[in-house]
Amino acid sequence: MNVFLNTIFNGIIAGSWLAATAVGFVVLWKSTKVFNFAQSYFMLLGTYLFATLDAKYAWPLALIAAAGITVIIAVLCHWLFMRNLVGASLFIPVIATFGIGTLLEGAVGLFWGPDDRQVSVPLYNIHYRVGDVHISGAQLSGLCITAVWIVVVILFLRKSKVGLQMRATAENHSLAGLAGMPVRSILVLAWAIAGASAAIAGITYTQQQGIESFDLANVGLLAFPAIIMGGLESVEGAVLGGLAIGLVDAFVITYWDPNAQFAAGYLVLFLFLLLKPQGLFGERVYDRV
Amino acid sequence: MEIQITGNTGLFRWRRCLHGLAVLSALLIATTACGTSSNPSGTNSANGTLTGSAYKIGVPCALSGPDANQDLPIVHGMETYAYYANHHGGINGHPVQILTDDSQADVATESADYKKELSEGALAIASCNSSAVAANVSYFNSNKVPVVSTSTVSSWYAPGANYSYIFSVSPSNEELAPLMVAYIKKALGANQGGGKVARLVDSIASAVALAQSWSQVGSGLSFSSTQSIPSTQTDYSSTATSVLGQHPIAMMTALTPVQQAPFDLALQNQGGWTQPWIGIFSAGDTDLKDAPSTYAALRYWETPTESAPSAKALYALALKAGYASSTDLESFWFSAGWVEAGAIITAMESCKGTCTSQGVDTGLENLNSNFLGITAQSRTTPTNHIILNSARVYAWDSSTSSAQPLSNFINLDPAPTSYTGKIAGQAS
Amino acid sequence: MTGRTRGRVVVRVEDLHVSYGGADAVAGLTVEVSAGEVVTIVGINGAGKTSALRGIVGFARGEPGRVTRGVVSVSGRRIPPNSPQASVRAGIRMVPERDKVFSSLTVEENFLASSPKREGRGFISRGLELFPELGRRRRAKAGLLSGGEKQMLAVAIALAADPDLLLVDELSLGLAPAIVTRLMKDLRDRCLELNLALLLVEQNAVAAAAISDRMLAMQQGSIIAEEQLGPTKAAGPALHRLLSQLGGGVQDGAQLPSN
Amino acid sequence: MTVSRRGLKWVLCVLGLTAVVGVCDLSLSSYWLYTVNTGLLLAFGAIALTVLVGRVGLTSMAHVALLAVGGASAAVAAALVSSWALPFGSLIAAIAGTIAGAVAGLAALRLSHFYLALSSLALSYVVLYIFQRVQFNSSHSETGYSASASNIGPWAITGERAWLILLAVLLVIVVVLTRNVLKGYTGRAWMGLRDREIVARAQGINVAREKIIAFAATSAIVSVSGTLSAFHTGTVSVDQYDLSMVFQYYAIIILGGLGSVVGAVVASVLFSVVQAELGNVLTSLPTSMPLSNELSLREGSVIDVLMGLLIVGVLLFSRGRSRSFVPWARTKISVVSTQRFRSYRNAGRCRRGIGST
Repeated sequence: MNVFLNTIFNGIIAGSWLAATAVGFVVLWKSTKVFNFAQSYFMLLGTYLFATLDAKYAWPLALIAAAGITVIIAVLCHWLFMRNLVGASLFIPVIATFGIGTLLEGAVGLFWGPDDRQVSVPLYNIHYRVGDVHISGAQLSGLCITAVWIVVVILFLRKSKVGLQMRATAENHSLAGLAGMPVRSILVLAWAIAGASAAIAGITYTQQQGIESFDLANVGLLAFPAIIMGGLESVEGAVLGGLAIGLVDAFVITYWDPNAQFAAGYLVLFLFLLLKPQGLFGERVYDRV
Repeated sequence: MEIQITGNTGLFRWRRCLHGLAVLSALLIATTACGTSSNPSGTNSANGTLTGSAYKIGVPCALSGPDANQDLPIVHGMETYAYYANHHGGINGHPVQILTDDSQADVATESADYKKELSEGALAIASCNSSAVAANVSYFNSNKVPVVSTSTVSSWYAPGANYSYIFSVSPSNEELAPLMVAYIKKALGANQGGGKVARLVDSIASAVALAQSWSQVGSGLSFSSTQSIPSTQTDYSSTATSVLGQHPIAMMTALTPVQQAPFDLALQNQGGWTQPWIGIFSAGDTDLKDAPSTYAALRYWETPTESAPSAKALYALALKAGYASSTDLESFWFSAGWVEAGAIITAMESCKGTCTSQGVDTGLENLNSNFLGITAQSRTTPTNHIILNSARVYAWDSSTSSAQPLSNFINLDPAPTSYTGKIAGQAS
Repeated sequence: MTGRTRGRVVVRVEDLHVSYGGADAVAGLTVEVSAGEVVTIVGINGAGKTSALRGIVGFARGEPGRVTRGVVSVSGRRIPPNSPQASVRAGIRMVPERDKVFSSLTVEENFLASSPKREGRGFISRGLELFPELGRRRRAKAGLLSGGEKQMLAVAIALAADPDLLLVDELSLGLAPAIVTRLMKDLRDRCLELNLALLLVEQNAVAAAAISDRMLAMQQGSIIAEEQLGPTKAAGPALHRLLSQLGGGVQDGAQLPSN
Repeated sequence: MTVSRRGLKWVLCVLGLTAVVGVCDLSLSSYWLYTVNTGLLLAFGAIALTVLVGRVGLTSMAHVALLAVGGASAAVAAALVSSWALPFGSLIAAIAGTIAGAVAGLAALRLSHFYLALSSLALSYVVLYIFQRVQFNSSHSETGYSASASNIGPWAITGERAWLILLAVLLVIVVVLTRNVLKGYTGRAWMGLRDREIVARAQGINVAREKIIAFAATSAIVSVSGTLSAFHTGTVSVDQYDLSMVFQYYAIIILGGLGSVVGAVVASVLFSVVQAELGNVLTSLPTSMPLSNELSLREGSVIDVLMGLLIVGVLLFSRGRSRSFVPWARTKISVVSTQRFRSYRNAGRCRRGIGST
């Protein structure tokens, strides 16, 4: 087997779910200016929901249902908490997301307990061998699901009128209101997309692990390097950032030290913050002075 | 200006509420000062035959959070033991009572829990966290508290001046390593040619230490570099890739289920694993397929209002745990708890206030006569590989005045043929 | 377009109060604007002109200001306070003072985003025929437009929505005088043509006077004087009277016609 | 003036509490003293964070790393000079913490808000990884390094009572020093930074210098508290340093009131006491109550839930005062930096040196 090629493939797989969660994060950031530290806890929530539903129903059904419930809870968080913090100084909402994250972690721990749950692995018996690269059914399905979701989100933002209004609202809430855009429902929509992305990312990740555990909350923190690398403002950037960090991850694990993967990922983040804070695809500022 | 700055949020805008909080905390202090001890889950001394005062065992382990999947089974084992003992006349008529506290795998919290449980009348402590025990050695010594730990710190076996109150129920790394090496050689059988033995461990300190203490495999074999897998690892395929890339002819792992399952999966995805493979598991580990049912049973039982059927179910489990066979998957992670509980009970019994290692070790011998089936266990991975779980109990041998393994507590020798395929009666 | 009859009162604002948490920025504004009429509010900085316009539209949640009292009714129907969406639905559009376009969107996208439900291309073409020169820049990012073009775009969007009442805040701000007069004239023509009510807020009283039917002087949040501006001849003295009410505070006093 | 009087009142309140608990009331178990001590140890970090976030308007998630640094220096000190372990360890910690803080401060010159938080998070990951590498390749990998020799020359700090007195004294020193600094020029400069960096710059405040000072000082405090708690628990092991500790500190400073030093102290002790007592309350819940079993078992999760609700709740509660887009409403704002909601893009542009409008 060819270690190098396999590592690249593994990196892409890891990158796919990182990208998915990063996309949700960026959409939320752009339209609400909330830097959501709770994103990985939404992943956790979605995954536990999935594990529960997965025991009863077919996994695609469980996936959709789990994502749906996560969306509802994300929207609730917006409705109960974040909505009322709009306009507070920038870091207040961030601290609030700390709170939401802790709340979610606690709630999951309380209702589901600490046991690790086994989830059904899709296409368990299928693996392909493309040249020297091994591809499992789970990886394939994960790749497809995340890819489809990302494409859907991007197309929605690019083509649909609501997506356009979302971008407009992201730039200027007051003007959007004056132009008669449904600003409130747009914010809700942003949270919904964020929640769904988190759930989908978490679930596809878990399906490739075959087991779901509490540490997912920490795992999700790898999305931040991806987001910063992509430049926080650009969905496409988030996707590329996710893939890049996934590759870094895979190579660190294969060739260096599995314990260093977080240190490595965040080292990348740190370098970007210092050298290129606007990231690879940071927003260009269209303003004539 | 400054008034406003300090004045607008939190406590200072809460001056009314603060009084409330103060009252609340005062109330809380009062409640404990009055000595209302927590009503621990899993004490059912409702049995009329039990006279004497309850033997209380403090069990500060992680009941919630990421580490709980390691510690819970120990707690369950202890509680099962208490249940079992209390339904068999207790310890000389004394009911056994387990005081659980959620240490959240945090040393400071667990240290506080020790003190709390002792203030609640605990006679002994069963710990899940070797760092916490290490941090409190002097405290245990000064208070003469017998402490039983699942840790693998070898220096704790031979009762020395420092560790006279600390007893471990699992084998030390140094003793385990040669056994495993011997086991691998045996498993490899004829083809003992040159080659690498892959070595994977959980990134928790004790597992890493375990790996470090593994000596040379010998006879042309050598270890590949140790890979310690953090439980938060995002990508197990890469680990599998790098392991398979080294083309090892055998593998030794000390992983948790959270790491084991995805690793197995990843191995399978990349062509699978057919060579000998030894896995050492912490007490917490269990076959994932069985976990839900077992936990369900225990959960029922933990509810203080215990309904007849669930009690029956648990009694059955307890019996099963008492007479575990070496291929019984559920039994092992009861047994770890049972060993601890048994060790502690007998320790307390022979201690009676002035606890000495001598007393506890004779206690362990009693334990030996009381218990069967505390032994190395095997489980099958999702890819049908036999993983050997290993656990041993040491006892004080007064003749050689040294720590000796209790002979019938070790079983490291299933037939090499059982490395591939399934065990009989093993659902896969 | 719609059956707006010339001279019928379109919007009636009664006793409007706007507050930013402290003292009222607008304390009891009462004004009527009828179809085809152009009314201008002048006043020194911080007099509350902008707040008055924003108050008429209302503030969204999370925005600093609040309408604390008063009623705004469009052709009889009173609209709920503090809900820009409702105001827009009721036919009020506003061109704010700055940040009047979405810089990161193209001209077309600006139109599209601000278009009402079930309206898209038609909206764009309608807007572009109001200011044909925007057509050339339709693919350009709005942030890269000149100040005049931005203003045109904003006005075009507002007009294309065919509102009953159009509020324009500081049309002249930061624009070359030539462009200002031209924009003003265009705006005036469009209003007469579409027969809609126009409420301006201006620093440049002279330029505004050229197109306004009525002019209100605002100070410390309330209207202190009002003048009908007839044909240009009478306009001069009237304007003078009005501005003198405001005291020397208006720099435009210097530019008063000397006749 | 009134503030300082109120502050003194609080200091006395805390002192009185500790005095009562520690000295007079001998009936209290060492468990209680331990709980209070844990709270006091939390207080150091909380003070540092509340000053940094509430007064300087900077953010940090580096507490874990700094505590680890403190722990490491405790281990080193215990190994080298057991007789003077405590002061020596604290000294090393202070120096190391100052350096680390200065580095973080350099990042703060370029970054703000969550960018800053993320950079400090990165710092934490790197430090913890190095720590892990060192420990796991040492002979101490299993139980961590021992830090039991908590000696100050002839005196050995043993027993919770001794610790209580030591911590109370140190804490009062830190509180008084911090309050004086905050009242002095530096404090005003920091608040200037927090409220409007541009203006502060215009007023001739050396922004870079002040930021670095703020980071260095607070980091030093945190590291020293790391040393103290290492000696208090008696061992130093990398797996004790969990990144989620940061959230705990944020919960505390939110409860105490952002920017309020004494509030942080009170909140820390309260936090520790409640956390310790929660178990008993939960286990004594009526079993008829839904979830009572889970509640009584999963104390940690319950604490998380409460912490989360606390953070969000207090923020919403104090929201009325902290809402503002507009400059002239700024004076009303009580919490952290008062950057306008939409003006982030401008801030971003400044940061990127593209030049602001």
